[in-house]
Amino acid sequence: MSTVEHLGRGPLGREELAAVVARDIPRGAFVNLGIGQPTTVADHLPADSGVILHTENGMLGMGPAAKGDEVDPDLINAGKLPVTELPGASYFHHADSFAMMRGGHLDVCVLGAYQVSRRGDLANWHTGAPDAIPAVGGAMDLAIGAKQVFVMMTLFAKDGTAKLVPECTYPLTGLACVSRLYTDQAIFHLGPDGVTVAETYGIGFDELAARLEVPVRRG
Amino acid sequence: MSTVEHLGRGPLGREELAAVVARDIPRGAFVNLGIGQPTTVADHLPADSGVILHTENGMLGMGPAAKGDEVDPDLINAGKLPVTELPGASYFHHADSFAMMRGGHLDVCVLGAYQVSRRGDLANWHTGAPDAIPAVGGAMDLAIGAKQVFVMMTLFAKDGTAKLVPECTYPLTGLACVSRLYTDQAIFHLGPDGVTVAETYGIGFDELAARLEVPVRRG
Amino acid sequence: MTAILTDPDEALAGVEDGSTVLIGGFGMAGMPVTLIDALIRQGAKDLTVVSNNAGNGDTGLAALLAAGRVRKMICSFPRQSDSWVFDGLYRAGEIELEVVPQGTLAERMRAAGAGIGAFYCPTGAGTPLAEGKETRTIDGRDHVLEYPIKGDVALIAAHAGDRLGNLVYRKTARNFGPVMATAAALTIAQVSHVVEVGDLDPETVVTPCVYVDRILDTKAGEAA
Amino acid sequence: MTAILTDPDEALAGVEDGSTVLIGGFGMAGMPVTLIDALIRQGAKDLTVVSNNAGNGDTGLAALLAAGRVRKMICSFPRQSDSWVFDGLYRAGEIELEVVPQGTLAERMRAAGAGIGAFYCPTGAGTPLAEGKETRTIDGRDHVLEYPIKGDVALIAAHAGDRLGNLVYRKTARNFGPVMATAAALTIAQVSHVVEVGDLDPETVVTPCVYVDRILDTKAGEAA
Repeated sequence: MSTVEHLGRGPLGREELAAVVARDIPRGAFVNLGIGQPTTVADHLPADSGVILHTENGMLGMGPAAKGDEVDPDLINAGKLPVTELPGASYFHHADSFAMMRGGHLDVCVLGAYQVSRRGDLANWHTGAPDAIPAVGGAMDLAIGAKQVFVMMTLFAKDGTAKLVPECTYPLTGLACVSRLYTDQAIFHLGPDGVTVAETYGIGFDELAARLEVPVRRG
Repeated sequence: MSTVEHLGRGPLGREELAAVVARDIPRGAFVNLGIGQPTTVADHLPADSGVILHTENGMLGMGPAAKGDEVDPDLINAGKLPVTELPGASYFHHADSFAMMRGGHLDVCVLGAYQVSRRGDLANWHTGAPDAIPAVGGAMDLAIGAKQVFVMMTLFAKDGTAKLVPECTYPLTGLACVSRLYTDQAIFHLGPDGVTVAETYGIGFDELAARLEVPVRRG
Repeated sequence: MTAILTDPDEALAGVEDGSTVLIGGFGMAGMPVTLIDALIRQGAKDLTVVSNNAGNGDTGLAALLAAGRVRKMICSFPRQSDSWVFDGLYRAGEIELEVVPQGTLAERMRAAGAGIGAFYCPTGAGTPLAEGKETRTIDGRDHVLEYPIKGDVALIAAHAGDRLGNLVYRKTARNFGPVMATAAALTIAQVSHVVEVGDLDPETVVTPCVYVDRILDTKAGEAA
Repeated sequence: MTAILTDPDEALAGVEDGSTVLIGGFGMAGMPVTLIDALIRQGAKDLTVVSNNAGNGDTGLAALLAAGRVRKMICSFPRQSDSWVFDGLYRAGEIELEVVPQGTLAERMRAAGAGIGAFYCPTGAGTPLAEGKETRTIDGRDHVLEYPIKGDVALIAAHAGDRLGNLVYRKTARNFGPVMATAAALTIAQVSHVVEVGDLDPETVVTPCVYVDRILDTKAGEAA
């Protein structure tokens, strides 16, 4: 296998990135989509994907965002936004919900990140700023719980530094937990053997590798 | 308070003993009745006692034994005998059922015993015979779980030795867990200060004390 | 035996200064707002409050915080767009904060209710939230030793409850309620629909009556 | 995704020698008799079986034991009036036995399903069943450190299941099924009533479909 270079185009837009993540979720998988950008992945799952969504506030079989009359204050997602219920759904309390996550029963969890390290460490809960009020929510539970953790983020911060780093400098959410990293410029697979580049978008492998401090291999 | 001596009568019969235990269960209490003789306590609870029975195989609000058409193979007690369901009952799985017990939510558990020690140690699961196959069931969970553990047994073994002992010689079920001991000849309250005799049946306090190796006090 | 009450103030009677109070809800779903308002009136202070968040806007838990009655918050996610009351108290050093991962928060209360003395949990291992905690490698994976969180009081909201105290919830409003009910010495539930004993299907009861000490019938309060 | 099968032998396909098999049921309530019979035909040997009892009479689990396929039993109560098959094997030294208090048995499987590495449990502290186990005094009370029991396979029985794999149980037949379903890599449920997706009320599902890999439709088998 080799890296697929999508050239003659720019980096992935936010919706395009969500579509690429959706494409890689196996049919029939049980999936938790984190708050924010990961939530948009749901909009790109094919109607017949058979994917079943978990929301850690106590539901399996979550449907799309609720609109108009569908809005029910008792039916919200982890981002506290109103959602809907699909046939075959089930509800459970928080201890059971996180048992489902922590116990490794979900196939994929998709999260955002500030930084991901070469060995798959994740930093996504705290900027480390001295005056920041720490708030973790379910981030640490999700990071270590699912069989596979996908992260989606922009590859470079606004200051141009890569967010795929040799070692995270932000406070950690979980160790060696990220298996795939989806960014606007490239898709990385992380594992014990290091980082491989599965695809690039609007940039070639060599240029990408040159811009990273983390050694990467062709996929 | 002093020991109530019921003289001019013999020791309590099995049904009488069950009635005395039933008398001492507070109104509205949540109660688990162990397999065997403790089960018969239910028959002596007043109709308006408000006592709610727990069976550790996953039910709160257990009713009397099922008869005739009431028998349902899916509705049994911990002794695997068919029982009935009362209004306000609920079902739960084994982990939740034993969480309810272990977490100290039940007011009283009534158990049988081979031996009870002066400090409330309980031996009721194993005779210690070298060829016996060990089998504990829920005995250890029940022994340490309820707010109060009542034991009912005959006070003396067939060989005449008392089953209220300085130290249990049979393998232990739980340490310092028995709060009250109901026997055919006397009712004992056990606590950090030792053993007091609340009532005697067909025997006076002094004669009883003389027949025991455990020091007892008037109640 | 469960008391069925219609007066919120009566429902909160006896909560003592220094209590640990578990407060249900995730967002507004399952939030026992009537009971929180009654707790504010009740006046207990020096409280430790355990809840997923640390209050929103100026009402409910935020109002309890603003009234200066909370010494410490134990929660997973205090910082929100509208958590200005907590934020102000925290930055002023006027409130303690213990941040606990959301699943560990639930599991620690479950342990309290289930009589588990402590448990080894993989969540948070190697992160700042594990600092100072005992850790152990089990089956090649790092775990953090976590202790139960037991409440003196739990305030929860349920959809329906019968007069024995059995409760059912509605959709994701179930969240922390069933766990907190098991973890507190005194569990008080505000219930929208109080029904007769026998009206709830025994197969569907989520919180068995043994866990519920007082029910506040919120519909009866409205009618009065 | 859950497979809905009508052939018991197909339901048991792939169980390997040396597997740990969790078998539900308490007494005959919730006992997956059709699956046990299929496991006997399937032929896997050197099994560790985790179940509350160790077989009754000459059928079901007792027949599996009699066929010499079980290396070790982990259970709370092997000795019963009609457990002669187990008794004979045990006295002949032909089977290992680990006796676990009933609630600890359930909690150890719950821990396996919930990703808990180990837990301190007061049950059995100071008794022969705690011998050789790590103990710790927490809040003045002795606790025993207990580790998860994880299954390669769980065989359970449920009342109804939908085609996604959601399960509900009936009365005290619920017992170990929901816990075992969470604790095994491969969960196989025999179900009396297979219904369409959407036929089960989401509030009443006891085992969410994520825990169920295969459903054996026992009614369909009867009709065939």
